[in-house]
Amino acid sequence: MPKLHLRRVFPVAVLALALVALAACGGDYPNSTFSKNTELNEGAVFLWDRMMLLGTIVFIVVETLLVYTIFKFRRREGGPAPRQIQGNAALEITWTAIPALILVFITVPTVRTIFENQRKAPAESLQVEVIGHQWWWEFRYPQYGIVTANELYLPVGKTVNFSLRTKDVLHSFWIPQLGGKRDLIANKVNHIWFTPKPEMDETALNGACVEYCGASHANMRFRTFTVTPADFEKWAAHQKTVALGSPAAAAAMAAADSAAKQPPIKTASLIPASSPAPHSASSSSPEVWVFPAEKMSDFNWPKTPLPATQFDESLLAAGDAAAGRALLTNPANLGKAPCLTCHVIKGETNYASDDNAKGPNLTHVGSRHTFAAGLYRLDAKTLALWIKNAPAMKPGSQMPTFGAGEYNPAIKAAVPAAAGLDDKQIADIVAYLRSLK
Amino acid sequence: MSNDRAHADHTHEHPTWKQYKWVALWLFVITVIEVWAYYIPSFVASKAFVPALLIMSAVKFTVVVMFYMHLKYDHQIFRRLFGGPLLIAGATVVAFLFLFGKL
Amino acid sequence: MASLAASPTHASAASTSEQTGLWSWLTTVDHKRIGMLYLYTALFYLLVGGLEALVLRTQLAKPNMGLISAETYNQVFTMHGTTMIFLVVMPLSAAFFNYLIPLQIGARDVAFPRLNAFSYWVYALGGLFITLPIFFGVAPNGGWFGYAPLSGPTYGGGFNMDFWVLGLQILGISSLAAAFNFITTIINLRAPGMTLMRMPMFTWMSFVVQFMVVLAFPVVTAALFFLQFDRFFGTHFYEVAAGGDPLLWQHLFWVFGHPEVYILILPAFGLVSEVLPTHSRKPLFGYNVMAYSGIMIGFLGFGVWAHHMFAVGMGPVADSIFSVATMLIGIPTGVKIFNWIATMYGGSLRFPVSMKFAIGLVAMFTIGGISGVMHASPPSDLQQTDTYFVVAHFHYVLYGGAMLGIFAGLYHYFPKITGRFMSERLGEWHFWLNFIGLNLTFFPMHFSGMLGMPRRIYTYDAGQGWDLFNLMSTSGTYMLLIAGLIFAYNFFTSRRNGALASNDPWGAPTLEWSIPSPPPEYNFAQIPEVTSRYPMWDLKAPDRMAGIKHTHADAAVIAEAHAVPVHEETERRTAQELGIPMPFPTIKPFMVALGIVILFSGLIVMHAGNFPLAMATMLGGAAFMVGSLYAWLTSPLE
Amino acid sequence: MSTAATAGAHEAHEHTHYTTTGLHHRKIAMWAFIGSECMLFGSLITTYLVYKGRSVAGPFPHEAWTSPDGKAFPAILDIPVTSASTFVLLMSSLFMVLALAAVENKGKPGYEGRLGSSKFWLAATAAAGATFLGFQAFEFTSFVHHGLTIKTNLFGSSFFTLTGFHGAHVAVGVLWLMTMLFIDIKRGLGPKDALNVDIMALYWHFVDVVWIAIFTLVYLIK
Ligand code: HEA
Ligand code: HEA
Ligand code: HEC
Ligand code: CUA
Ligand SMILES: [Cu+2]
Repeated sequence: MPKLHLRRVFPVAVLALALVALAACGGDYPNSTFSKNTELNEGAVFLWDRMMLLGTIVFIVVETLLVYTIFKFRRREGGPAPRQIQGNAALEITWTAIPALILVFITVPTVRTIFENQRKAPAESLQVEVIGHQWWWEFRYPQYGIVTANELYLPVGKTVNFSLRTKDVLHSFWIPQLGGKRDLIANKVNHIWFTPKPEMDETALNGACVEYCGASHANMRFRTFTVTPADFEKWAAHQKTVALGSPAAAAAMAAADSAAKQPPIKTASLIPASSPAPHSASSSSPEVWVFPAEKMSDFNWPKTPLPATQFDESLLAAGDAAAGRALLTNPANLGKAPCLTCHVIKGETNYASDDNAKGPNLTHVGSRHTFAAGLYRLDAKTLALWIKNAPAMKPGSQMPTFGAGEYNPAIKAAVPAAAGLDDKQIADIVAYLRSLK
Repeated sequence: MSNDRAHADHTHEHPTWKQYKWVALWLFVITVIEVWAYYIPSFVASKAFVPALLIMSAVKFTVVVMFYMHLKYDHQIFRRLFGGPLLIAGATVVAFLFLFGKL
Repeated sequence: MASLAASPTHASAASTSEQTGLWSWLTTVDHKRIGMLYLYTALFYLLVGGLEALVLRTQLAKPNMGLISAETYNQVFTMHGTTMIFLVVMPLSAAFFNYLIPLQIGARDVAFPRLNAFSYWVYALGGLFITLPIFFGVAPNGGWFGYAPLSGPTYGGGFNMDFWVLGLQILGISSLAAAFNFITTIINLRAPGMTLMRMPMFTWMSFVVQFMVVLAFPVVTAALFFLQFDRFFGTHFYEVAAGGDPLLWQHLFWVFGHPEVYILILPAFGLVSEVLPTHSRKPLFGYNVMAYSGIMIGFLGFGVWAHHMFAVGMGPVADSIFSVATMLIGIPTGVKIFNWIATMYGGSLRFPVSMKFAIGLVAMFTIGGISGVMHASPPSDLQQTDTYFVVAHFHYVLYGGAMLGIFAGLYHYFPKITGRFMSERLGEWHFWLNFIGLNLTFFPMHFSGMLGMPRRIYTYDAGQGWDLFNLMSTSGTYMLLIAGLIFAYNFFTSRRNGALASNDPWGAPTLEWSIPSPPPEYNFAQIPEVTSRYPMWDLKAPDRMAGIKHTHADAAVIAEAHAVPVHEETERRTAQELGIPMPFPTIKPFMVALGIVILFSGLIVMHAGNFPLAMATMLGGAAFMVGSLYAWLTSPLE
Repeated sequence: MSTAATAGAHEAHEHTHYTTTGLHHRKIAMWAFIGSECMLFGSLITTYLVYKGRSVAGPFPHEAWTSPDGKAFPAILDIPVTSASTFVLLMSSLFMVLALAAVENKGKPGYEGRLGSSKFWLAATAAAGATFLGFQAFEFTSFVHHGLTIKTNLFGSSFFTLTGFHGAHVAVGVLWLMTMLFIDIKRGLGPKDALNVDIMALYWHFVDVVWIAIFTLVYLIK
């Protein structure tokens, strides 16, 4: 066996580390924490840079001393016996004092930044409520009366004040590109605020849950779209109405004026909607505006492999939205398609309210790009597979299996063929959901 | 704590019978005052109530530890074994009360 | 009192205590054999924990891998953390406490030999209790810090976390009992002349650690009791619906959890402080400061726990206080680092494998320490917490610190323990593969973390910029496995076939090297008289010790020792021949431990819904425990 | 955990062996154990205090409460009764020191008769401890009758756990005292047993001291 020498290995190790560092600078890192996209993260990056500098100096000093000592004082046979030094007060005081001094340069800006970040958010901020669920995100805009899920729209140049809470266990809300995270804690409302820089318009970002929350913690992701204020208003104006554009929803549209009369969605809002919504709900249907798909980058599109679940795809093209709507909304079908006991679709007869719905609000599900907490691309086939057997696509998912004969891994039982939905019915439901723009 | 064999524990003096009884009397009297204070609504409402009670129980605590547990007379090692943890425990309790908004 | 030189020495590597066989191991109260039990058990769990890491890393090698399910992954990472901390590093440290502390302070055994056996058996049985469920797919799955309410009955139903809650309670009993034992041992069984400021640095660091155990474990015990009551008796400590506060768990856990990390590292620091001076032929630089900095680290360690909770929104004042307090720990730790380097500086360095590992600790721990300080700045930590950057930090301090230090200690003390050397050649391989492997595994995690990869995820999507780093980490892990296997081979073959070692193969300065390798069961035929921090150098290298002040009394003892010619005894005497009373072997500590574990198992049965059987198990376990305890307490020690 | 402390008994015949400080192993271990118990009770008391006033439903310690369905619950804590039991426990500490003095000074002048009898004082201490436990049993049952169990609310959970842990410590102490009394009756305790009694006394006083804190923090401060 070759005798390895420090002399030979050390440079190799250093080289390897340097290579890693190089690799880190070269690639495409869509979730980098080093961006300066918000004032919040500017503070963090400033501290990081300073600590990185000081840390590197400390590292180099220590390792250089170490390596120098190792080489300089290797034992030579017959060499003189080393001087027996017990210690040296001056030296020891020095290497106590210097680190203490270094720390002053870290603690002072740290404390300053802490107090800066945790000031009260400006009063005119956009309020967003983030509610964590096992394992998806609910987003509410109390100033607009919007309840949505898994896709977050933020206007650039405007401070967003998030208030965070959870329906069950702890989660943590994080968009790496925009700044540090904040935990969602039961029996507590947390806050974090920041302002996306204007140059962030038309940007799509990934976010994630970063507090371990059970089986599908890894699958609790979300998308954030930072858009111009004008686009944001367009989006919001549309989102707060009932869904548009689908022939089947036409009936619901007829009730559009009654929607205006309807009291705004009852949400146990944490933030009083003090400032009136910029656009009051109108019966005239605003145009549909969603973040343009072509502006999304490759990393925004989920690549989660699809499950082995079979689906007769030819049915999808022929999906009948009206029939799908009937399945969902006709109380007679509640046994087979109890969707509205867990989901809310504004404008339809709901059995659940926004505050006790177990699943995401589906009012505008057709206008989303991804679903199931950013795990899948929202297209007809994937949606069909989901309705057929959600737990097979997302471990532990609280959405039950509906496909006739499908095996539900969560409860280790198959759905009786008669009780489940067949592929045709699912295709109809998909058509309806997709029409909910 | 160099060579601590010099003061082995049989050399120390003990508290006496008389002290024991005085201590008991003190404990009794302070307890009576504590309970009495509890029944004076105006005192309970005053700012002094909580500190007064805390001080009284701290005195009782100390008296028992010093005399009944003869820490006052015993080897200093015991004082450290007890005092250190007590300090850290006390600090931790205070820190918790602060963190949970009770202070 | 006799001088060191007069104590019998012995060159053969034959095992000291002649009794072998299972029964002798079950009943032993000899601190050295108990140390060996700890060592073997913990090395076994190192393999288990390492294989768990291997599973984790293989699943993460590439995006969207399907090697194991989410649920399995969650169980494996929870068990990996729990195993490595409670069943590997703490017990490996305990192995050294047991084996070395009495030898280093010149004692024949620990203060309470049977309590010592008890500690081991509680650990061994508790380890099984918490590990076996993985074979039934019901291993703990709430993460190693079991955050409520996910660990509570509402969201953590099933048996998984039951095993965790109860298992940690059991292991806590073991650690606490051992801590009381070692505190007493170190205070009360030091040989004449060994003042606290003459104790070997390993004993010093162990002393600090015992106090940390004594203070930290009761807190997690209380926290676990609450959780246990919630799970089994319907209380509401962490139940959200009743107003319970999940942050209470977090605070209580970390009041324990942070000191715990120093409980893991300080023994390794102690070992390194033995190895470096020996192979530098120089005394430890700044002994006093090294001791005080250890105390300082231990003390400060109790005031920084909330740095694990910067994301929970404690408010700016608390954030600032905990941030500054945390950073302060960097100062005493830095002192240690620099003093180690100064110990080597100007020395005459030799590089056996133990020395390489010791230097490895100095080099690698520094990296982990610096990333620790980066965590300590909340605005920056909010970008790091719960990402792989944290995983990188704590593996640098745990693997690059604690494990490397322990390996240094193993190579260093192997000749003392077995009378034989480990192969240096294989050791070199072990070291270099470890050194490269650990950097390859954990360095890229800094990048994946800062580039947005959360921890505790069983899978991640492609295209997030993490693929390369994960692949590197995974390949590094395989390198570590190979290193580990080489080590295991070396360890087992050297025990029987290694080159023979003398009493003092390294020319080390402390008492344990004055007695035969392996030591006789009574350790010291005569309790030695300690003349300075480096009693062995006083005798063997008087010129080296010339500059060191000795009291007149000490000088006289040394002079007397030099007057007596050193005689090697060929025949090893037994304790009986020497008239040294030895404690009787006894099975009772094992039985008490067994009773405790049975008692706890009853609660699992209760959760299974069989109340009568549960009561029977618990009462049976309790009766067995109390009966054995009574028998123990009424039978004489020796 | 008390096993850890008691396991020391008979562990070493220290007097025949060399010790560094001349102190007894077991006494050192006992003080270390007591130090550790400070952290345990510190955590339990803290939890009680943190959850004070956080219960979402009554009954409450110091205020009366009417449940949503109209049932009235009085304030739970009964200060007079607890004051009495506190007094009993305090006095038990006096008995304990007298028992220790009696053992240490067996046969010396001034220690004749009942007041110098270790049996008498050990029995008195055990009896006082048992009385305290009796009070606690009474207290617990009456709370349950008033609608407060360990499952009722945060107050119930933290209160019963804290005082229950303390009660368990008292119970262990009473058993220990009775064992010692049993030995005293069987063979008589003398100065050579002083260490064993001393260690037990340390434990007992510590349990008393914890109650001093609990009584003020839990019962008296509103
Ligand atoms: C052996 C174990 C060990 C050790 C010794 C340490 C040491 C330190 N740790 Fe670490 N830590 C862990 C184990 C350990 N840690 C674990 C397991 C976790 C994660 C738990 C979990 O979430 O699962 C963790 C997490 C953790 C966090 C929380 C991160 C998060 O979750 O967001 C923080 C935050 O402050 C932190 C800080 C520190 C600091 C400041 C030190 C300091 O003690 C380091 C001091 C050392 C040095 C600084 C280097 C040497 C000094 C010099 C050369 C002098 C000059 C230096 C300067 C001036 C900077 N650690
Ligand atoms: C001392 C503690 C310790 C040690 C040594 C290690 C060692 C390793 N850990 Fe550890 N790890 C933790 C403590 C530790 N870990 C903790 C506390 C967590 C957090 C858990 C949580 O989040 O709850 C964690 C989490 C954790 C994660 C994150 C999981 C996640 O968040 O999803 C990962 C991922 O890569 C990982 C990898 C590794 C690897 C590759 C090693 C390697 O270094 C392992 C190498 C070792 C071997 C391959 C075994 C070699 C075999 C031998 C030496 C045989 C000897 C045997 C005989 C002589 C019989 N660990
Ligand atoms: C028991 C409650 C429940 C019922 C009934 C239910 N769902 Fe769900 N649904 C959920 C939950 C919970 C989720 C979130 C799952 C996740 O992402 O982990 C969900 C998610 C979804 C999503 C994805 C939404 C998004 O934006 O991520 C769609 C679409 C959906 N459900 C459709 C349906 C349809 C159609 C039906 C009826 C056939 C139905 N659900 C019935 C609970 C339910
Ligand atoms: Cu939600 Cu992790
Ligand atoms: Cu920490």
